[in-house]
Parts: sequence; C-alpha cells; structure tokens
Amino acid sequence: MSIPNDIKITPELVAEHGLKPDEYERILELIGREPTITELGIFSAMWNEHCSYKSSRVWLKTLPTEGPQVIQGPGENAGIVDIGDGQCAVFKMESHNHPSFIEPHQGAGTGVGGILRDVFTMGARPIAALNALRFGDPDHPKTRHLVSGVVAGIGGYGNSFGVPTVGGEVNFHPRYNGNILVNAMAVGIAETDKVFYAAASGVGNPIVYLGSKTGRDGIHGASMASQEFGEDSEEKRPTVQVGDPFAEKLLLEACLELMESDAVIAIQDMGAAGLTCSAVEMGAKGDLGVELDLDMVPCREAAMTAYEMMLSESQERMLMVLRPGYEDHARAIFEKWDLDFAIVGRTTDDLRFRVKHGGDVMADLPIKELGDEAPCYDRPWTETPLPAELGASDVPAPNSLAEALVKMMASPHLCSRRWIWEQYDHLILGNTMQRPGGDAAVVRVDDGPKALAMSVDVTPRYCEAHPETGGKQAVAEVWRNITAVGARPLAITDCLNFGNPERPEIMGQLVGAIKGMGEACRALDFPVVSGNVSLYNETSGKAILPTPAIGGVGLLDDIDRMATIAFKGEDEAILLVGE
Amino acid sequence: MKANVTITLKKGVLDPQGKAIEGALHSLGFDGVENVRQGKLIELELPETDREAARAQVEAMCEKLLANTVIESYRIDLV
Amino acid sequence: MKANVTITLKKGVLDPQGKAIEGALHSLGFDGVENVRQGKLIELELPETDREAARAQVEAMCEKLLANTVIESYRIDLV
Amino acid sequence: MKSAIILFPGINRERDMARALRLAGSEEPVIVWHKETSLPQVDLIVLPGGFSYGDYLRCGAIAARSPIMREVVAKAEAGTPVLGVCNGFQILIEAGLLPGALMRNRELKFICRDVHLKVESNDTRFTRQYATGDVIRVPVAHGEGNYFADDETRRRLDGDGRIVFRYCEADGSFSTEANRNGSVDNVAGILNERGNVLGMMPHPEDHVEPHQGSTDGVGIFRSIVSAAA
Ligand SMILES: Nc1ncnc2c1ncn2[C@@H]1O[C@H](COP(=O)(O)OP(=O)(O)O)[C@@H](O)[C@H]1O
Repeated sequence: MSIPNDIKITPELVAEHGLKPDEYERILELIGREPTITELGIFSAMWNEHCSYKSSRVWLKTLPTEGPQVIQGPGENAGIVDIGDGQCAVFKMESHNHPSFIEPHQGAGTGVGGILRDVFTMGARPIAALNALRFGDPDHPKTRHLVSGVVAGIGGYGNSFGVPTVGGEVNFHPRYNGNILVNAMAVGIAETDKVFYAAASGVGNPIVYLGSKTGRDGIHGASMASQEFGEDSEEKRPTVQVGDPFAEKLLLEACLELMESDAVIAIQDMGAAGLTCSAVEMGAKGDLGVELDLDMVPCREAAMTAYEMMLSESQERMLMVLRPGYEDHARAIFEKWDLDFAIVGRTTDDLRFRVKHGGDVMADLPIKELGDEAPCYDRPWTETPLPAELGASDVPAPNSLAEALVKMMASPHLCSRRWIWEQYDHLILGNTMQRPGGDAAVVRVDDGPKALAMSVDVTPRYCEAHPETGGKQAVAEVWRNITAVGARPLAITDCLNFGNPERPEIMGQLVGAIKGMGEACRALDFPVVSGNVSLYNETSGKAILPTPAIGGVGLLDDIDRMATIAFKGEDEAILLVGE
Repeated sequence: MKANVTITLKKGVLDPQGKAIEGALHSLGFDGVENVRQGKLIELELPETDREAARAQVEAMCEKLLANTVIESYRIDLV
Repeated sequence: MKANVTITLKKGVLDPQGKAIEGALHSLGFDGVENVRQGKLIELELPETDREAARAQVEAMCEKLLANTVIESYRIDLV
Repeated sequence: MKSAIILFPGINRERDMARALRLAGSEEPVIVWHKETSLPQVDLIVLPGGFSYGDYLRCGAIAARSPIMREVVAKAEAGTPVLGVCNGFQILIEAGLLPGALMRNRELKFICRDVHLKVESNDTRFTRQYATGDVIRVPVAHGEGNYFADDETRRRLDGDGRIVFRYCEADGSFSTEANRNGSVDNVAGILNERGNVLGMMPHPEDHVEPHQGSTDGVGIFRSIVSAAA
C-alpha cells in the first residue's frame, strides 16, 4: 500500500501545527521522509506541550511520588492510593482553561467530563468532584458572564452525570482578565484488584472504540490545514466541543459493567487529541504496534478525513483493548446502553503506528518514538527573588476592626461561595458528610464507616511573591484542611497553571513552585500521584499569576470521629494552635 | 412590531438533545426520521415601527444576549 | 422531506425563561421590549415524500412526544 | 415489603433510593431496566431522581414513553403504590399519572440546598408516620421543579387534600423565599386522585441517616413500609 502524500508540508503548515523548525527536523530524521498531513497532525498532537510535558518534564521528575500508600503514581490516567479493605482511591486534577474562556459553559462542562473519564477509565466509580477557579477582576465586563457560564457548566455536567461536586475554590484577580483558570478534580473508588491501566498487551487483539461518535470538534492545527481538504471550508471550521453528560453517564455504567468480566485488557479515554494520543499511548506503554482502520470509526459527520478523525476532540469516547472472544459480550453491553461500539483496529508486533483510511495508509510511524522521542527542554530560568520583608509597623492599622471585618467578609475574595455551590448537586449519592463551606469536604465510602476528605488550595499571590514559598504553602494548606476534619492526608494531585515557559522568569516561577511543592510533600509524607500542567496562560504578553493548584485526599477511618467547623456549645474554651 | 428569532446550533456542533430526541422517535416507531436538531425560538415585541430599525435592534439583542455566537447562529423574522 | 416544528408555551402558562430574558434585555438597555416568550424549534428529516403523509407523521410525533400539550402548542412547517 | 426501582438511562439517584428503602425495612429493591415490559409483583414502584435522557427535550418526557412505563401506568391504575422523586416526579407527570407541569426554576438556576416542607396531610400511605402540620427538612437538587397547574387543577388538588407537601419556612409559615423554585401555591409534592401515586421534587432519600444532616426523610419510607405490612 502506498502512503499518499498529496499535501505539501510547508514551513507555514509546520508552524501552524505548533512545531518549531528544529522539532520538524527531528521528525524528518525519525521517519526518513516528509510526513503526510495526517502524520504531521499526529506529531503536533503528541509533541505539544499538553501531551509531551516538554517544558516541565525535567522538573516534574523531582517531585516525590512514592509511599507505602501509593499504588499508582503519575503516568497513568489518574493516581491511585490504598485506602485499606481492598479498596483504593483514584484521583486527578486537570485544566480546561482556554476552552472555558472561549465558551464558558461548554468549556467548563467538558473539563469536568474529561477528568471524570480519567477516573472511571481506571475502573473507579467517581464519588466526588472539586474545582479550582480563577477569574479576572469582578468589575471587568466579561467576568460576570464567565463566572455564571463556568459555574453553570460545571454544575450542568456533574449534576447530570451524577457525581457530587463537594468543594473547590474561587479567586478574582485582574491578571486572569483575559485568561481564566478552570481546574477540575475528580475522585473515585475502585477495588484494588480490579484496576485498569492503559498498557495494551497481546498481539492481534482487537482495539475497540466506545462511546459517542466522532465529529469535527475542536480540531487542532490549523485553519489552513482544514481549508485544504474541501471546498466548503466554512462548514468544516473547527468548532467548540459540546459536552453530553448523559452520554458520559451511559459510558460510565457500560464501562463498569464490562469491567466486571475479564474482557478488558487495557483502556484509555480519548481526551485532548483523542484517537491519536489514546492509541499511541496504549501501544507504546505495552511495547506493541497499533493498526487502526478509520473506515470503522463511528462518525457524526460525512466525509471526515483521516486528519480530522485523528485530531478530533469529540467528547465521551474511549478506546479499549479487548481479550479476544469477548467482542460479542462487550458489544451487547454497549448496545444495551445505546452507545457506539466498533472494532477499529488491532495490536501488532511491529511497533508501528499505522492508520488506514479508504484503502490508503495515511500514517505509518514508529510508535515508541512518537512518545519517547518527543522533545524535552531544560528551559533557562531565573529565580524569583525573595521579596523584602514587610514590617508590621509599615502596615497602617485599620480605624475600626469591626469595619475592617465587615469589609473583608464582603470582599469577593472572602465572601460566601454559596451562590456557586448551591448550583452544584453536592449531595447526590447520599454520602456527603461534610458539605461545601468547611475546611475539607468529607465523602463517605459506600455505607462507611470509612470516608475520604478532600480539598483544593493555592494562594496565587503568595506564589507570585515567591513561587517556592507559595508552592510549599499550597501543599501545607491542603494538608491542614484535610487534618482539620480529622483525616490522615494520603497524597495529592496538582494542576500547574503558568504563563509562557519560554520566558526565563516564568520558567523560574514553575521551577520555584515545583521545588516548594516537592519540599513540602517530602516533609509531610504527602506524595504526588497525578497532575497536569497548563502553560502559555497569557494575554498580550502578560502572564497570569503563577497558580499551582493542589488537590489533596485523606482518609478518615471512622466517620464518627469526623471534626466539623462549627462551635458546638456555649462556654467552651477556644484554643489557637500553631506558631 | 413583533419579531421571531430562531437560534440553531451551527453545523458540526454536537447536539446532544437532537440526538436523544431522534433516538426516542425511533423507539416510538418513527424509524426513518433523521438529522433531528433542536433549536430555540424567541418571540418578542418592540415599540419600534420602522422595519429596518427594528431588525437592527433585534440583531443587537442577538449578538449581545440571545444567541451564543460561538456555537449558535440566528435568524430574525419580523412579523 | 424536511420539517420544522415550533413548540411554544400556551397563552396563560407562565414562562420563566421568557421573563428572565426580558429582564436581561431591559438591563442591557433594550427598554421597550415586551412579551418575550421562549419556545423550541425542532428540525427533522423524513423519508416520506408526500406532503400530506409527512404532515400527518410529524403531527403524530408532536402528539406522542415532541410537545407537552398540557402546556405547549405546536406548529409544523414542511420545507 | 418488596419494591422495584425503575432504571432509565441517565437516572442517578437509584442507589440513594435503594439505601433509604433498606434502612426503612424494605427488602433489597429489584432494579428494573426501562426496556423491560413487565414488572414483578411488588408493594411499591419507585421512579428515582436523576437526568433520564439528559433532561433533553423536556425533563422526563422521553423516559415517560419507555416500554416499562406502560406497565407502570397499568399497575398504578390497578392500585400499586408509586413514588416518583425529582426526575421521577417529572416522569410521572409526563406519563399522565399526575396533573400539571414542572418548569424551569424561577431563577433559572439549578438549586441544591436543604428546604423545609410542611406535611399537609398525614392521611396518606406515604405520610402516616408524620403528623399533619409537621415541618421536615430535606434537600432539593433540581433545575426544573417549578410546579405549574391551571387554576381548576389547583383548586381540585387543594380541595381533595392532594397537595401533600408544601415548601415553607422552618417555623411552618409560607413565604416566597421558602418557595425557591417558584412553584404555584408552594407545591412540593402531590398525590393522584386514588391516593396511590405520589410525586415530589425534594429528596427524602438523602436525609435518612444522622450523618447526612437529618433523618427527617425516613418517615416517608417508614410510612410506605408500614402501609404495606
Ligand atoms: N504536575 C504534575 N505532577 C505530577 N504528575 C503530573 C503532573 N502533570 C502531569 N502529570 C502526570 O502525567 C501524566 C500525563 O498527564 P496528562 O497528559 O494530563 O494525562 P491525560 O492523558 O489523562 O490527559 C498523568 O499521569 C499525570 O498524572
């Protein structure tokens, strides 16, 4: 079979795919010929910052990720910690910043959908969701629209899916005016001996596509690349992804039902750069090749090209490697739940990632190198100097403490968040033992007596002042919130939101925050088991405040020993603990 | 003057509602139905009597509030 | 054949969405707008080519599913 | 007591419901899939909350046309008790088992919070463990619970004592503020003419254990169990 190569790969096209000239040189060297447009798209997806962590990888490696409680650290869809009795907690946090700025409702909703998929892909039933939100100045003309859209989107998705949204945090600052942050976290529970991973195994096993159909949602790359594909380019313009929480709920139930049997060898959700990332990851992790036949992919729109199918970000989709012989069993379950089910490929022994469409080979690439040979940069960075210490006497005392208190309570930074969390179903499943508004949320596991405590925290202005101290402080605050309800902190996930890492002072913020986080995690035996990095959060050259959001999970052995925030009676002593 | 604004999802944008309605129609026995899409209709009345001016006003309402132009397109009918 | 079904709340049925939109339009400065009502538009395609038969089918869909005739009325346009 | 929980795609409070039934002394409820066409012999049929079919088109509309609903309607007409909570209430209305309509909440937002309900009558199989006039605290979690019915229907419901729960303040007084979703006459739950079908928006099944903040909801399930005994 030939590899049709009818679109000339120009430097402009390479640039539109976010690849630097030297990165393109590396591609040419790797494959020994000019890539097809589909292959270029695949490289752009695999080698972008989001998938490859090319600017952060060297530093992420310095974080502590181990401990007796850790079952799975970073590198899988979500991290896993042991919670005893043969059960484990599965959790991760992820950003959906840019899409939420473009279309707040759908952007935030699909962010929630993505992180829930990460958790149930591993065989866990989600029991709680949290979110960390940053908006611009409350008086900025766009802020109101963004806040109401994001909150409705998070609620709309989580409520319909059926997971309680039990916690989160919200800040306002002008530095987020043109670049809001929407970080979503999900926590699930699985049986420790029934956890599923992404690595494929076995040659010739069927690769199965599950969930919703593929459309031209959020296709990366470039307007130009898609223009080349047809006359009516107007209609093929990349579009915003719309979430379908109903389909996701069906996907959850169908996946968990199938996982009850021995049918599933490996499973991976299709997140950003959908089919490409999921298929490559499953193959590469299992030291296997993958062959996909795109003619079999369920499509929502007519005449989709291989390029479009490989880069589509349509939501509510999964890829699975099935144990041979279980095809009919699996198909019956997915049809019962009215979901698409299609065998779209198989594993091979040649370590190639081969994509066929309409009788042609559209891509034929070395699968390991797609991931392993991705660029990795040790970017130059400058340390953020410690700010000068502020003497207490330099700060004027307020005229009236009572007035100051009222002013603080009324400020957008400190006022009640009830307006937000009342729009989230925080009670569904009947296990919410501590509702939003306290230190950490507490969610019981099944009928108890065990419960998980969880919290997300970071104070960006501390991180701006001194990233290392801010990183440390964020981890410590999560740890305190979890201990304050009487739980034992287990591990954290994180979402590192920063500006352009190609600027040394921004890179310095990232490095500083990671150093601080690492130090705090080591001191507290509080390892990092999953996380996500979101860079290039800037508008017109001005970066957001450095925002390493930390999400922590702790274990409460007995719900009867939970502590709550409210004073319990009159005439009791109030103690202040700490330095 | 009265105006009817119809707001529909742009082509290519996923329409989960349309999808669900189509499925429900099929299971009720309306087998052949396809491409079901759901949109919104907004009826309103304006004091403006000049057609051109009225249209311009409704257009401004659509851009500012009624339609989410990232994913939706709209059509205005004056009646 | 294509059909457009417009579904609107019956007169006298309170329309919270319409009211909220009207309020929002007022606060955006569109003072004179009134009687804002929100309805639904459902577009679909049928294999049927005979207009009468098509209309009858769509009517059956409306009665059985698309409209809640307790509070809504519908109109069918074949296109 | 034997009970059946009907499972439509998108329903997500069936586990909460099953737990509440168990705690009140029911046998483990049978879960019945929406594509089934028959129901086992049970003392109670429950339509739990959630987002059947994503709440697309109208809440409960698509589920109300599922195959199993013909059987639910038949059983209801033959006298089997039926409880519909939240989305289940919406489905019962769409299926014609209860009158009226549930529209978007007054403020067009989803509301999840505790509310107070006045038990307007304990002369029902669903409320006999309460006293008439009791105020109970249970959560709501919905975007479309704004009950509407025309004047005549409302008069009839009221006259027949079929408005079982009304939103109220903690002291039992009625106010617009307590009626967050904007329902006519503060209606939170209604009964059919025969008295065997109850639909309500709030979630008594989420207030059945002390850790959940209150056990006020358990009375409904205990009432059903004792009526079936
Ligand atoms: N800041 C971080 N700290 C620790 N682990 C991280 C961090 N960012 C990413 N990871 C880990 O790297 C892996 C790849 O992340 P990502 O590409 O976001 O996952 P996904 O493919 O599910 O979107 C995940 O296992 C994630 O937990």
